[in-house]
Amino acid sequence: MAWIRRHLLAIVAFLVLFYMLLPNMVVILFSFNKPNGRYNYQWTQFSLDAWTNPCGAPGMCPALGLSLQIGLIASIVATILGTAVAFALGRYRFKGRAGTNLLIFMPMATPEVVMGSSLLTLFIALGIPTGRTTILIAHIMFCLSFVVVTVKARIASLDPRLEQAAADLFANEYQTFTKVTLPLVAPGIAAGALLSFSLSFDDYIITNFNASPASVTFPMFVWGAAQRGTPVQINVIGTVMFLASLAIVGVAQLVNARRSRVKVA
Amino acid sequence: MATESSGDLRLIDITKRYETFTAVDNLSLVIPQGSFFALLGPSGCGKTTTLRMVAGLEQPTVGRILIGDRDITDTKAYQRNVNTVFQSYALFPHLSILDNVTFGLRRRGVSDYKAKAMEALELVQLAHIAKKKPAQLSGGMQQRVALARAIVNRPDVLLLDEPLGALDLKLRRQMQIELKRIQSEVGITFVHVTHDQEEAMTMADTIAVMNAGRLEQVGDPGVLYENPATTFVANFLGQSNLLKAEVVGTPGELADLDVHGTKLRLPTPRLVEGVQTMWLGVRPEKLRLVNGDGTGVEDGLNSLTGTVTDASFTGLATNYLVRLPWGQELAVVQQNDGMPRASVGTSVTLAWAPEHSFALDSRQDAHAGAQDQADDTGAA
Amino acid sequence: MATESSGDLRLIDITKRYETFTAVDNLSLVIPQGSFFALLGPSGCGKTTTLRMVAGLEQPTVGRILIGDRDITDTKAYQRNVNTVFQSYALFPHLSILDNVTFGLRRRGVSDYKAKAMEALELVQLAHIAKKKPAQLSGGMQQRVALARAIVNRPDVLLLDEPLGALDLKLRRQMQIELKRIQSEVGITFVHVTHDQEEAMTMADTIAVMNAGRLEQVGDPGVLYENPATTFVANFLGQSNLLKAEVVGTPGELADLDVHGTKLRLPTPRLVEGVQTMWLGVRPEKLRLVNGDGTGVEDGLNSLTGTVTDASFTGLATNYLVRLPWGQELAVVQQNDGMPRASVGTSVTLAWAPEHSFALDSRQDAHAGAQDQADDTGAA
Amino acid sequence: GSKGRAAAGGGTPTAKAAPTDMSEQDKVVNWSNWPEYIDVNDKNQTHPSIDAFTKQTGIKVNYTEDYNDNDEFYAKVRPLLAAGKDTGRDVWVSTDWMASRLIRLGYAQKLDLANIPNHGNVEDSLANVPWDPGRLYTLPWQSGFAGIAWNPKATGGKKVESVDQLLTDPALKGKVTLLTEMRDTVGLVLMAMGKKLASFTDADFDAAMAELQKAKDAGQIKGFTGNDYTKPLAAGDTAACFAWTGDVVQLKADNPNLGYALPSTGYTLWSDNFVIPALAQHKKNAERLINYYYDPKVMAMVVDYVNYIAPVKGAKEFLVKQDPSVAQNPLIFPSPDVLAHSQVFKGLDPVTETKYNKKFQALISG
Amino acid sequence: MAEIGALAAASEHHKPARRGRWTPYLLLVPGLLWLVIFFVLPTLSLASQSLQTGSVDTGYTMTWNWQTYTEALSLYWPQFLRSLFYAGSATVLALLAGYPLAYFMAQRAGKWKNLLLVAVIAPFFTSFLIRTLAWQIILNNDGIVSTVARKIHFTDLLQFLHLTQTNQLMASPFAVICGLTYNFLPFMILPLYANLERLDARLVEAAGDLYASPVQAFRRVIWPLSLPGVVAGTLLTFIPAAGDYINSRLLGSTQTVMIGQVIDGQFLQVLDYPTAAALSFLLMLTIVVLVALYVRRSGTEELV
Ligand SMILES: Nc1ncnc2c1ncn2[C@@H]1O[C@H](COP(=O)(O)OP(=O)(O)OP(=O)(O)O)[C@@H](O)[C@H]1O
Ligand SMILES: Nc1ncnc2c1ncn2[C@@H]1O[C@H](COP(=O)(O)OP(=O)(O)OP(=O)(O)O)[C@@H](O)[C@H]1O
Ligand SMILES: NCCCCNCCCN
Ligand SMILES: [Mg+2]
Ligand SMILES: [Mg+2]
Repeated sequence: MAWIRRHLLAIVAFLVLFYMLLPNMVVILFSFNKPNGRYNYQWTQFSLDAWTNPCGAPGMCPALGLSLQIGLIASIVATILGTAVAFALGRYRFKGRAGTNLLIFMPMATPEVVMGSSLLTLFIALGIPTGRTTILIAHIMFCLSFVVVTVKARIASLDPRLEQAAADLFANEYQTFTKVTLPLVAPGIAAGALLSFSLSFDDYIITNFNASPASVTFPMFVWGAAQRGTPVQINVIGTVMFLASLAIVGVAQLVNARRSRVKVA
Repeated sequence: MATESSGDLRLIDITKRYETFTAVDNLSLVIPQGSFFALLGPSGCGKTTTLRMVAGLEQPTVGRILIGDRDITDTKAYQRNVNTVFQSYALFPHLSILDNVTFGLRRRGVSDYKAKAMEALELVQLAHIAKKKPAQLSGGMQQRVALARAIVNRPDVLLLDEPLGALDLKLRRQMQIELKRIQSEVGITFVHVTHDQEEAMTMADTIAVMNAGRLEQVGDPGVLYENPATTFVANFLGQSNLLKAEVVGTPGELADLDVHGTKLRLPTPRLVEGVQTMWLGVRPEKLRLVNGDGTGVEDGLNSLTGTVTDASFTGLATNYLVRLPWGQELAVVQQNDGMPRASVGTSVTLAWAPEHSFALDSRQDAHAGAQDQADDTGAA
Repeated sequence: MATESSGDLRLIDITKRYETFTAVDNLSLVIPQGSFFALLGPSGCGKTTTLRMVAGLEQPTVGRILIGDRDITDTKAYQRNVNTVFQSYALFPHLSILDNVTFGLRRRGVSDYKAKAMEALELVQLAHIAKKKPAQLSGGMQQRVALARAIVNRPDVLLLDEPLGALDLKLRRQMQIELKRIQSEVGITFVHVTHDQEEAMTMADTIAVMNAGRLEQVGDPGVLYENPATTFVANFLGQSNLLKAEVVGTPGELADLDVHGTKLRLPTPRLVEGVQTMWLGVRPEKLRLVNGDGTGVEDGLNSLTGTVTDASFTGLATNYLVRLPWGQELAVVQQNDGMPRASVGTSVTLAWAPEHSFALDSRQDAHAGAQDQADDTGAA
Repeated sequence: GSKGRAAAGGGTPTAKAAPTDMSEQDKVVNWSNWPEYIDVNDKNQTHPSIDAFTKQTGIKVNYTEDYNDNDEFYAKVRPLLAAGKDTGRDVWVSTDWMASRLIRLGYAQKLDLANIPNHGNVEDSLANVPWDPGRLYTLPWQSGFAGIAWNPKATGGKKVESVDQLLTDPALKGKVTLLTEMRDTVGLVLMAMGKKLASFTDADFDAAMAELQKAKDAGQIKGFTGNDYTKPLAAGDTAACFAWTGDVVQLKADNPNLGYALPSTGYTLWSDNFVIPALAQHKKNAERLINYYYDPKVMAMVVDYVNYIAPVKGAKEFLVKQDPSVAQNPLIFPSPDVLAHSQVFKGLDPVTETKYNKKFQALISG
Repeated sequence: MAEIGALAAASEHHKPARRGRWTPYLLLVPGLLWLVIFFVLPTLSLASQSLQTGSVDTGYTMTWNWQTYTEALSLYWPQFLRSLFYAGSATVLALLAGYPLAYFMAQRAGKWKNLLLVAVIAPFFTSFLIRTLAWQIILNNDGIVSTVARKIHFTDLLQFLHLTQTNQLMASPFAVICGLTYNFLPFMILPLYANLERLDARLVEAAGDLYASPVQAFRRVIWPLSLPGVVAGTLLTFIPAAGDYINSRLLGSTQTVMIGQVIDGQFLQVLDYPTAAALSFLLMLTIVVLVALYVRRSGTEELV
């Protein structure tokens, strides 16, 4: 009992963590299922079928490809645009700062249905057909704010004296930017890009408003599949994504940890 | 490209105004090539601003800055042959120590940058950690890297803005010796900003004391210490006891002064011209504690009698406070060289040679410079 | 609830082990009620750990802690009548100064907490800024708030962990006086940890010097300084010149020692028992610089002859290095009391009274405690 | 003002054909259909009839089961149709009333009957519908009934055979789903109230809606679904529901305990129809596909699997030959008696349709 | 990815320098233009749409038809309130669950810290739809969870609280809130973590030193200091949760329909654009007002 009281915080923390990871466990488990019929909701039998034939579910791999493609383009564009805005906000004093900040904040304070539907309203009004392009436009739009906030925070934590030191050491404005500022802000930019990718890759609500039947993203495929019976392959993809992100985030953390460990030393 | 021409650093009538505030006020200075120059003054007096103008990180509102005959006032920071060692070191955290040190050389296209950098690192005895990142080093080591990073460029002038401020006492003393050694080895002009008067006095050839954006006094450390020109310098550089004195006559080499009824003397040339009432200044270590009855006082010495109100042992010395009959307390320092100490409450006589005192215009504030630094009633 | 019982603070055979590392090693100490006690030692020697065990923030692995007769070893931090002034101040940034100071009182349900807090703020002369937030204050002011916040609880013991470490020199000296004044006013037991030996010596009634988790010496500042028990204390507390000496005879009150062929003397009781070869120690300020030919040396004094290799003016005093014939350099400090100074290169005689030197076992490392603090070749 | 205007705005209900039909260059046809609406080889999840078509004609069929619900599908393709853009589909399968709307708005292309020689095989009863006289735009794919299905695991072994029971039995509370298909859901309730689907009034409609609202407010109804009712039904998360006949028969293959009932009060009869949308890129291939399925032998193969009613003459004969047991299946071979108890929802003019839709949508999406 | 926490730390420490008069605008233009065209304009378009009358097939005209708003509200206010209630509950639950975990990671985890952080962030990258579908399996009527919940009378408790109407977990308010909590938990944890990591542990010790028991230390020191993280986390959870309909669609019933679902249906099924637009606009307005009030009350304006 005393042991429990002493470790109460750890126990609660691990319960919460369990809660967070439980669905992933289920996804992994059911990627090895051999369902009885078209619905993969009950454990029937162990099988590697889905793993050996991951693209066996018709339409899934193209959807996955489209999502990856959109995620990539959207995060690159959003990162470029957002980083520029973040630099303007973090590095310059200019008229309209407050307005800019508000404009950046608003998309984050707007529910996805509203953003998705309003964009659709615009596209309808302008007679722009929905599809890959409209999805991209939407994704870049909602990723932008997250990039700005992430990069801006990094810029704000940047010691201005480092740039002065560069100037003092004969670096002109351009060299100062490329040799000192950019490398130092890079982790923030990378974080913004990663965040964008995950937001884009995962988005269903906004995408569904602005997609066309010809542009089915992975989440849309999952949604559709959920209506008519999810193929086991979806769990395979879910598992791969989970493991890949574990690896990526893990490596990133390791690098970070090494850096900060050094700092502590 | 910075030119290789060198010479004295000259600030001519420099003023720097920020919106409403004048940080540096009509400052003129000549800093001889190759000298170790210290800039001293209370917080906010404009030391950093002055350095930043020399570095080119700030533009003077008025005035010119020259190195030798070359006017660099309008030259950009990266075009000046001037380098800075920042108080915070400002090492690039993403670059290795070696890359930090080669940074300036590579910007200027020096070809054998690596060899030069290693040489500089050897000078600061850090060649063995060239591959590490700044975060892996201790404060003292980072300090030395910052120094190497600046020195490797052989600038005309090296600016040091409280480079030792963040180090602890012992490390600080050690780095002072190091800095001094390096300066004499490389022969570059050092302009050193510090809060620590002892540091300034032990290291510098010349000290400039600044106050509120203006220059108070410039000169050899000994001269500044023994003969301060203002009450500010007297109080800021070490401690001074200032006694209100009235000139009563100048019979010869020594002038007669009346201090609360006691006759004291001062070499006549030291009197402040055209002023009758003045501050008679004497440093705590110049006062000798003698028996209360004044019997031990040699002829020709000034003396005053009072009561010891505080004695505190600091190891090397003992600090006393002695209250004079009119209530003023004088600070007295006596080296613990084995002479008997006075204890609190006993009556003592303080004696000193007339030539160990100085005079200042009594219209100046007797406390200027004393509170200044300790004044922390405003926000940090 | 903390009880109001009070008394001496006693640490009995305290050991604190972290996994593999022993931070405090079998330490026993008695700190008399109402005393100002200083804990001194190099970085990492276990000072903070000791304090934290007293505060209840850390549990000793072995040993008991008592205040008066009350064993508080197993009492929780918030139940001990002990308060701490942290080096970082650890003021609550979200609370006003007043709320910071009332914090402890309110936790204990004291009813007139506001009046008491204002009283404490007046004690540290900050009553006028009670409504401000910590971030609006300078370092010195924050320091005083931290002090008020602790003192207002009238703890049995007040622990101060380098409370002045972050302040600059002048402010530090001023705060030292303030602290001392407050301690004598409130009469609480102060346990003060510091890196600054001068601070410890001026402030404390008793000093304990720690090294690597163990106690080196405890005693009156003057005794520790004049008669260190180990080379560590000799070097750590101020500076010492240690000369290798051989006892050649103990004719009477004074023993005869041979130091590199020169005969020097030392009061016989000071000899280390049972040891033939020892370190003869003498403090830099005890050495008197006399003419090179030794003519001015009074009878009965020890004397050595050497050459001045360095002289540095610090205002108050001048520090010299004098090289002896066998290559050893002695540090000499001479107060700038107006006596003529020796210049570098001249030959001088150093003289001191035999009773101003001490002896230590020569099997101890002559450099113990000297490098210790300045060593920064490892990462900080 | 918004420019979101239908092509029909101009009043010319003729769907645009693609500028050039890509059928010859591009041997594909893109077909959107409802789930569980085609034959499946359970071993490898392929569609034998489609594979045979490809083998025969060299035309690849991109078969997508993304038609879950008429309204939802319409909402998906409407912006494209309205904007005069290709929908990416060459043919899909819409229920009668939706097919009627598509023709009315000029979103459906006229069939080139020359490409569909099997056109004449359409069942006589379906050859002339009011909204497409002579079947110039559409041809039926399958017909079927909407009735009630249940999973005994979730009902506690209970059968659910009437609409009343479905809407009120406390044992089913919170475990009932109804269809988002207004004509089926409201139709079943209207019939249970004794109304005729060909002649009910607005007041009857409102009464049926009130009935549904009551059940919903009581927490009886878990949800309104398109064709996606099947998974929870099979899983037992849904105890009982309105369902389309063939679906349940297919589900029974995996889960024989599932129950199915055509309520004695009546049930809806409907057809889903091939529609070739405006601007379809492979119209000719689509017509070849339709023609292919109008071969009675092929249709028999499909019907044998999906268990709906074949609209193609002669299919039954083949089926009986192939698999005599299905001849007994009243769902595939509804007896006249079974047919007599089925009803067809009356045609609605656009204004009434909008009015009913709005009320029904408020019910299901609120 | 803990940079999400940057939201909490986005206050500006360094006053930006003033350089180049045109550079900032050049940097801003592309990004802001994007937002103006694809966020502001659509929002205005939405506002305009909400006041038009007509139908998809006949086109719309602007008639300043405010009635759409009153009609939409009178029809759908329950879904509105429900959304706010579910989102609010999920936010509170996420805070209750996320705080201990974030605190543990930030202050107690030691060398496990990074591993835990990875575990928290990784699911974030796994399609949330897939994970939400997994909840269907977990809460499934015959599942272990449901069986246990019935056995320990947890379902009865839920029924008493009106969080389910039957003895099952699925298709209930409970399932929806549980899913919302789950889905937005990382958005709560990361800002909290970022904040708590910077919490000076010495302040907690100081509180203990000043006689605060652990509970008091939490209430008087840790909690107030973590408020910026709490505010950032609750906003990042509440805002998207209020507009979400995935969870209510996949885990709920007709009794749990949220406003996002209504908007989605009105847009994509009913094709009643004015009503849909009016509802969207109302939702946005509600959230902006709530956020503004909340941020003001919690005194962390500098957050945005
Ligand atoms: N950018 C600025 N805008 C307005 N005032 C400024 C600016 N920079 C400096 N100042 C003011 O100029 C004065 C001089 O500042 P400076 O940094 O030169 O002082 P300093 O002598 O270096 O002080 P310290 O010893 O504390 O470093 C200060 O009062 C400061 O507030
Ligand atoms: N939690 C811990 N785990 C392991 N070792 C520790 C821990 N806390 C302290 N130590 C070690 O114990 C030794 C004593 O630490 P302590 O903080 O008491 O030193 P200190 O005398 O206060 O030093 P300083 O003057 O630098 O503050 C150090 O070597 C330190 O590394
Ligand atoms: N699985 C195929 C179901 C087809 C249902 N068609 C809808 C008809 C609506 N009345
Ligand atoms: Mg400065
Ligand atoms: Mg310590």
